[in-house]
Amino acid sequence: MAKKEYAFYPGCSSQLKGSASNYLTSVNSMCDTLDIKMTPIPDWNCCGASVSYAGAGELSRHVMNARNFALSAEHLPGQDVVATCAACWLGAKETKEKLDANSVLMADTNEALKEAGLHYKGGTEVRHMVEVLIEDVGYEGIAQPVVKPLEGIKFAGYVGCQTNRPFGIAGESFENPMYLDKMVETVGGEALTKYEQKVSCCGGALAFSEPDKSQKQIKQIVESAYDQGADMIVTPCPLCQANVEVYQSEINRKQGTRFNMPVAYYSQLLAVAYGASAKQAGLDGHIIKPTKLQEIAVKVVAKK
Amino acid sequence: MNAPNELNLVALSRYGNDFLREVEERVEDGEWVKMCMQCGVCAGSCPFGPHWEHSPQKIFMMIRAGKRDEVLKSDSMWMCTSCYNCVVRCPRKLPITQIMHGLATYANRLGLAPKMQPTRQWSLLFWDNCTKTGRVNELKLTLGLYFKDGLVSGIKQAWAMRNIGLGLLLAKRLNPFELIKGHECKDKAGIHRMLKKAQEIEAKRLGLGER
Amino acid sequence: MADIIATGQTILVVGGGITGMTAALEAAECGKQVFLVEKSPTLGGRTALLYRYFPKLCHPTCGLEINLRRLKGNRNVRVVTLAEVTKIEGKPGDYTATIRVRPRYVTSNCTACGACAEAVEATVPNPYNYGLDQMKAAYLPHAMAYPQRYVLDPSLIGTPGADKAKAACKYNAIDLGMQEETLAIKVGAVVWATGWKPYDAAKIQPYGYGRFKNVITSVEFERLADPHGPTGGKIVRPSDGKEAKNIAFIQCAGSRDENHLRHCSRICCMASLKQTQFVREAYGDAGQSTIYYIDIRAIDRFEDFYKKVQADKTVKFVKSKPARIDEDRATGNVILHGVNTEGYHRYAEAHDLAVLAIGMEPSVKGAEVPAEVLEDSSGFLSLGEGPGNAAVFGAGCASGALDVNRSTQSATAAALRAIQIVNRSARAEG
Amino acid sequence: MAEMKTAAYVCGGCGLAERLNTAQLAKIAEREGKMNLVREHPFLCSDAGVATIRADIENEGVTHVALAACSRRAKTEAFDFPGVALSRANLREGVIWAQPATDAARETTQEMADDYVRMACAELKKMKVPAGNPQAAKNTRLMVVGGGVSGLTAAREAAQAGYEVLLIEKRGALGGWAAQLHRRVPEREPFAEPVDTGVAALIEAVTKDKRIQIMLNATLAKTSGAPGRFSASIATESGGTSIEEVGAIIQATGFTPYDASRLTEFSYGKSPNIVDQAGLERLAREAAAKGEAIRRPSDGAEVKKVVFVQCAGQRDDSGKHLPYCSGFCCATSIKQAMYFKDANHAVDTVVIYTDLRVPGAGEDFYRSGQKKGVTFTKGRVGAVEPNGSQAKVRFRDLILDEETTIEDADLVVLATGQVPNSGVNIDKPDAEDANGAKPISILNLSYRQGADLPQLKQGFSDSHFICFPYETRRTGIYTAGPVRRPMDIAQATEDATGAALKAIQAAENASLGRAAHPRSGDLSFPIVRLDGCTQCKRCTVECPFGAIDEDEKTYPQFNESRCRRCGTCMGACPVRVISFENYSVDTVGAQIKAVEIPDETEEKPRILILACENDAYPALDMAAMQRHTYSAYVRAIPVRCLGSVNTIWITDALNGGYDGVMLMGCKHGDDYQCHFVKGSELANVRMAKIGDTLKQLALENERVITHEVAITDMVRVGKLIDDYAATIEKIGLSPMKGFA
Repeated sequence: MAKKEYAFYPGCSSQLKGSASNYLTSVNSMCDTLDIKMTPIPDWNCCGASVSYAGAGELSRHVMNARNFALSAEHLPGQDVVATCAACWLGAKETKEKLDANSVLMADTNEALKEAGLHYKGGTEVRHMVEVLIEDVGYEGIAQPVVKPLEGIKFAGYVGCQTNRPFGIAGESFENPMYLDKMVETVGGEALTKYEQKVSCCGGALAFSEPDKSQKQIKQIVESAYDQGADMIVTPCPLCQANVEVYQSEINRKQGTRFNMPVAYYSQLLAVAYGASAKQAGLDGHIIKPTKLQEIAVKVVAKK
Repeated sequence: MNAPNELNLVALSRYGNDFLREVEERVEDGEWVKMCMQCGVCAGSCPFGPHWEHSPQKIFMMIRAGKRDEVLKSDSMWMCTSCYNCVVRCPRKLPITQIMHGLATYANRLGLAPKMQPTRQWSLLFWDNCTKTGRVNELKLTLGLYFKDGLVSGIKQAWAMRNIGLGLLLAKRLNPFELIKGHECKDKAGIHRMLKKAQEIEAKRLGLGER
Repeated sequence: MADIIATGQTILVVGGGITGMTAALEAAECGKQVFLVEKSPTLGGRTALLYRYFPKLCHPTCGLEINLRRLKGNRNVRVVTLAEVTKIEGKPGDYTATIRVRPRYVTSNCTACGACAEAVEATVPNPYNYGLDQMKAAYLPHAMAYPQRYVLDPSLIGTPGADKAKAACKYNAIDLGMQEETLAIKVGAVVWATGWKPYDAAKIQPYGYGRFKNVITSVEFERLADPHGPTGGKIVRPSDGKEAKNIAFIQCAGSRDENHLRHCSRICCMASLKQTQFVREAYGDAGQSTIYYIDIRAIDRFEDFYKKVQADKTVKFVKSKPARIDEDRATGNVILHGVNTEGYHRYAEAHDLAVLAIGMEPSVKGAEVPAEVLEDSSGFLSLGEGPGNAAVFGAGCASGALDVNRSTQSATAAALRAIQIVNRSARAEG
Repeated sequence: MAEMKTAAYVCGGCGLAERLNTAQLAKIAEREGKMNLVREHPFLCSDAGVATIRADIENEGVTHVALAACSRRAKTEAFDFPGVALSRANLREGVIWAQPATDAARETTQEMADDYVRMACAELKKMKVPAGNPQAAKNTRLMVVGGGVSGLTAAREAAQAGYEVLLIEKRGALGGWAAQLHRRVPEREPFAEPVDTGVAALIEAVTKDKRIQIMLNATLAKTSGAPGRFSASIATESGGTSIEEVGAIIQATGFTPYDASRLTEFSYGKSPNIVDQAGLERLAREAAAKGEAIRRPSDGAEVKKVVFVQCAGQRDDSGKHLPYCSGFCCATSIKQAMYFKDANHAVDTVVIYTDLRVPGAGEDFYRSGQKKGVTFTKGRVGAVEPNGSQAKVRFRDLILDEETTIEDADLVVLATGQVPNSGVNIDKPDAEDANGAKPISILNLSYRQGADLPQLKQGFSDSHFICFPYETRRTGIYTAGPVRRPMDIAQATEDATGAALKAIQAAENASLGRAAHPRSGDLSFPIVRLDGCTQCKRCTVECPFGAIDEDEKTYPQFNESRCRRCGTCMGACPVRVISFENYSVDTVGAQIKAVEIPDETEEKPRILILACENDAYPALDMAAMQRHTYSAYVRAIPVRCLGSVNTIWITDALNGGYDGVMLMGCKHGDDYQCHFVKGSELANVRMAKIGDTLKQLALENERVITHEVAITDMVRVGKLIDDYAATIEKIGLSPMKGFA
């Protein structure tokens, strides 16, 4: 099939050596197999994330995102901007919708962009990698290259907030989105569809400023995964991944729990299923090792 | 800027006790506040709900009732985790998340936001950090957060989190060299000019410039 | 009820619920010829599926009995069931309506003896209990069904069951070869009374209808309380048949909500107030009803009933639109999460059963209807006259969210509007 | 009419032939029932079966037909023989479906069937085919009382249908309250802006319509007669009266706003800046006329803040004010707030409400008000006090949960309610209305039972308010608009249009001598043998519909077209001189006597059931359809209404050796479910007195029992029967057996 090309917006955490660098690694491996070409937007900048508002105000946030749009339109004309980070996607998409709807805001934005020698005409499509997989590749396309079905692994699909609300994935429900479960099943894993904390909030950016409150959330998210008999949690969001994985030791320390629940990215599942090595799938990037994935990753089978 | 500042006095003299109009004109998506019908779905949907002093719908009512100080000095809207539960459930389609952010931003601009509110500090820190180079410097950001309340508590926090730090380090997800030179955009200067301009335009639009 | 020759002076009434029946009867009792067309196999519509009416707590079937008697005694009305109007052409006083009649597979020979139902094993979900139970594929819709004649479900045709049914009928009333037919009739005016349907509760995601067994709709609850219903009138939980004594009633389920229905469905507040009294009737002081509401719209004289229910110690009112419903896996209880906005009190309340006071969606919405039937943005026919100067008059819940009382008023008014047209054409024809 | 020829037809279908000895039934019809002609048929409702009957009617001159088949509620279309008297023995629902199909039960089941055949034959012989009301009068002109939106609409809509209308209005101008409005709430999409009231156009249309005669400054001095022949003497301003003949009447006399000065806590009258909604409309009209914004009444200053107080003197528990909600006021306040917002967005408008009641598309209007910046506060107003040239509004904010005050309202608008102009309360003629006024009669009916329509509690004119909203207790007189229920213009318009149809219908039916709802089409009517009458007045007092007047010698004077054919008069009459041609003391009495009473040695009790034909009898049918069985000792007779039950039936039954009598009627009281409103209640009162009769006969009280049975009671009704059968067994068989 024809190569699919996108303007890649990795975002700060998923860039090389970022806190989600292993996400990037797995995405690259996954895209190779699926014959998807991801070209990073040259000199892309931070989206401002969801927590920068106090300093940023409204316009500056839009300007930051518009700069990325302008750059992508200039260097990668006609390509959709694809983000792997939920916050980047949300921030960018919000800007896109606001600018498309509000000519005054658009004018102000361009007035500011001029200072950086840029102009944004509008109309850039902003999408999440998950949308690319579901809408452009399709579940059949996702299944096609599988060489190592993830048999015997039970996944709690933790969708979280920002790939799900307010925009969400087309055709999915806010309260009970199924796409992550479908992906898991597509690559041969067992999806724990009754996982209650599927769309709960992990505290997001407030994990840093309100650790105790956030860790309450995280505790429920992990506990419920254990209740369901999960081997690991899978998520599409780097912040969710970090929060839910990283703070387990904290929670254990403070509350005497014995959490040790791996948290993987959907892209890692696909990569491993497609025959990638543990390293290629970024499995070495975890504090809590996703051993069951690793076991499959080391299995040797003929690649399709 | 966390004592009531001149902007605040100007706002007061301009809007008197018509706080609703002030919010409508100066707060992001503030014109939506009047559309609330007090059903309470937002209040019940918020993951940090239990930690709010005033729930969103109550804040909207307080705005209509002209409780300016209580609202702007409140810690509540800083509790928003941007989970957007309230937004997708609101039967009147209010962009509640944005309004909460907007109120927080405005309170901060007027110097009314509680000084020690951790999310306020975190938010400012984040913005400074990511705009300095155009990209987030995660290590400086994290350390910055720990040391926000001074050296001693900083060391304490950093020590408390050392395992995590170490873990991330081993997982190659924390880059020590970021302390010296981290990620950055080539066109830093352009970004700074661009943002300066954006702040000016917004200040003008919101009449925050006037003295 | 002899056959009638339809002319420009005939009035076509579409929909055989209480609105359509009322419009047809009021016109007929003024001496007018009426053609009454009903989509389902029986007249009676949704009110026939209600246990009691507010505010008198009397029984809808009682009024239905009177209307059926009026109908049986009136030779001016011709009833056609299993029929839908697909086209209306012409001008006021001179319309031609095209009517598609689906086969019933049972002729007027049927004596309603029930032998066919006994012979047939196959079952289908019972729409007259909102699918809460199954019924035989050869069935009499309900005890008040009119015409009092059995029906074969289309799924039965071509199966051995169909032949069993035919064999069991001593009166040669079963005609398996019956085909769909199309009638074209001349009429002078049309009363469009196709009523409403409950909003699809599954779309109200936070409440988990379809995900949690013990979340049901108000129309389903009505069937639970009805002696003719699937539980013989016992108020029990779908999940485990346990007595449902502690019940949450959630108002504005789909209504007053821009994610669902913009309008207020009017009847739901009163319906829930009424249903709390079903709980009291069943469990006395051991029952507990909680109404979660935004505004209690017990309008005009209904305030009385609201006061009566407020005085009932077993009924609690919480000013809150619940944010979401969880299920307690161990007990099957539903847990409502939300905030009482009167003073900001957070709650996580467990109930045996949650009843969604489901919104009212006009039936025409999404249905194939003639162009003459113009809807507003909510799918309701604008009150009173039809689009332009067409003599197609909306009535009852097809024209707005109305209760029974207002529906029959609107039906009576629509009947007069239709009579005005046919009288005019009568005068014209001299 | 040709002399009576009777025929009985025994059906063998639906298992009757299998479960019963139909030959024996035929023999009974012939030998005991004395039917001139008896036939058996395997499938009576088939075309062939019906054809046989029609043939006999045509060729054999059969005038009276007894069908021994299914319930009278089944196959009514098939068994439709115009001009022929018809009685039905309910052998299917009444016998074989209600009895177990066991050999043990065969005998008692057959006995049941035998009796029902005897009863059907006995009834048939007492029946006549009603000829229709001899007093039928043909006047189809309508009179509309009241010239507001409701009255104007009723008049216009009736005229549009081709009917003559007389419209009388007590004031000097048409339009009523609606004409006092600046704008009205929209009734069509988009439900967003106040719109023109349309009253001027309506008045013009009515004035231009040649079919409509208008009398202003006119009131009703006297109304007499009946549907089709009402006579109204109308007093005009000039002092003259004119007599007008009409066929039916629509009372659209509207409402009076609740007197806000009764709301002392809101200081109405203490400051011109505190007004009611009507007052605000006045201000709006004056301002509009001057082409300027509404100004502060006290000093003409600019209005900066307006507060709307909802439910002012409404939904009141204290008993001082209106207990009900008037329904229109929430939308009206939103509309009035828009008057200000549309003129100047800076004006602060606050609506203080407890429940905002804007059903249906009203929600869009509410939303539109919010978009325009109207502030809605859920709160309860405690007090309004003048505050210099402004006003203080003290209220509890229910959301913020605090007592608070608005100090600087330039205008306060009190949303007061509607008090119906329903005339005199005929049950309490001296009672004041909610405004403390002593009502004067509107219709001045020359009826035995009072000058105006009966009122429901809260003073609204009579109307059955669920299934049949227009049915009043005065045939041919219909109410429309706020006089019968609080309502807004949109609903009043619908209401009036419907009322116009009902009036037309009443006049048309009267002219054909037919009954009105609920026995619409019934041609029978009460016939009284005056020579036997003792002038006891029970019939004139008890008729729920005021159909019977009294002449100067206090003999009852029946007005057939006012009559609803319920038979309450027949039930009331101690000397049994009132009857209908097809439903009489005899038709039922004969059935009671026809039942064969086994002597005590057989130990087979007999229980008579008299069941309301609309609820209890269908409940029995449906019980049988569900195959709920009950005692085989009962014999059920449907009655038009329990009110028509004459105590003679009961004494006859007891004297005749019945062991018990069950009366099954509808719920009575406030939430009555009786289709004749008072029938079941009256029956209950009468039965309370039956004790004396029982004492005279030295019988136990249990011998007669009354139950409220609803149409849904198909499970309960069987149980009631079996419990009663058990009771009878306990107290033993009647000692009266064998004396009859």
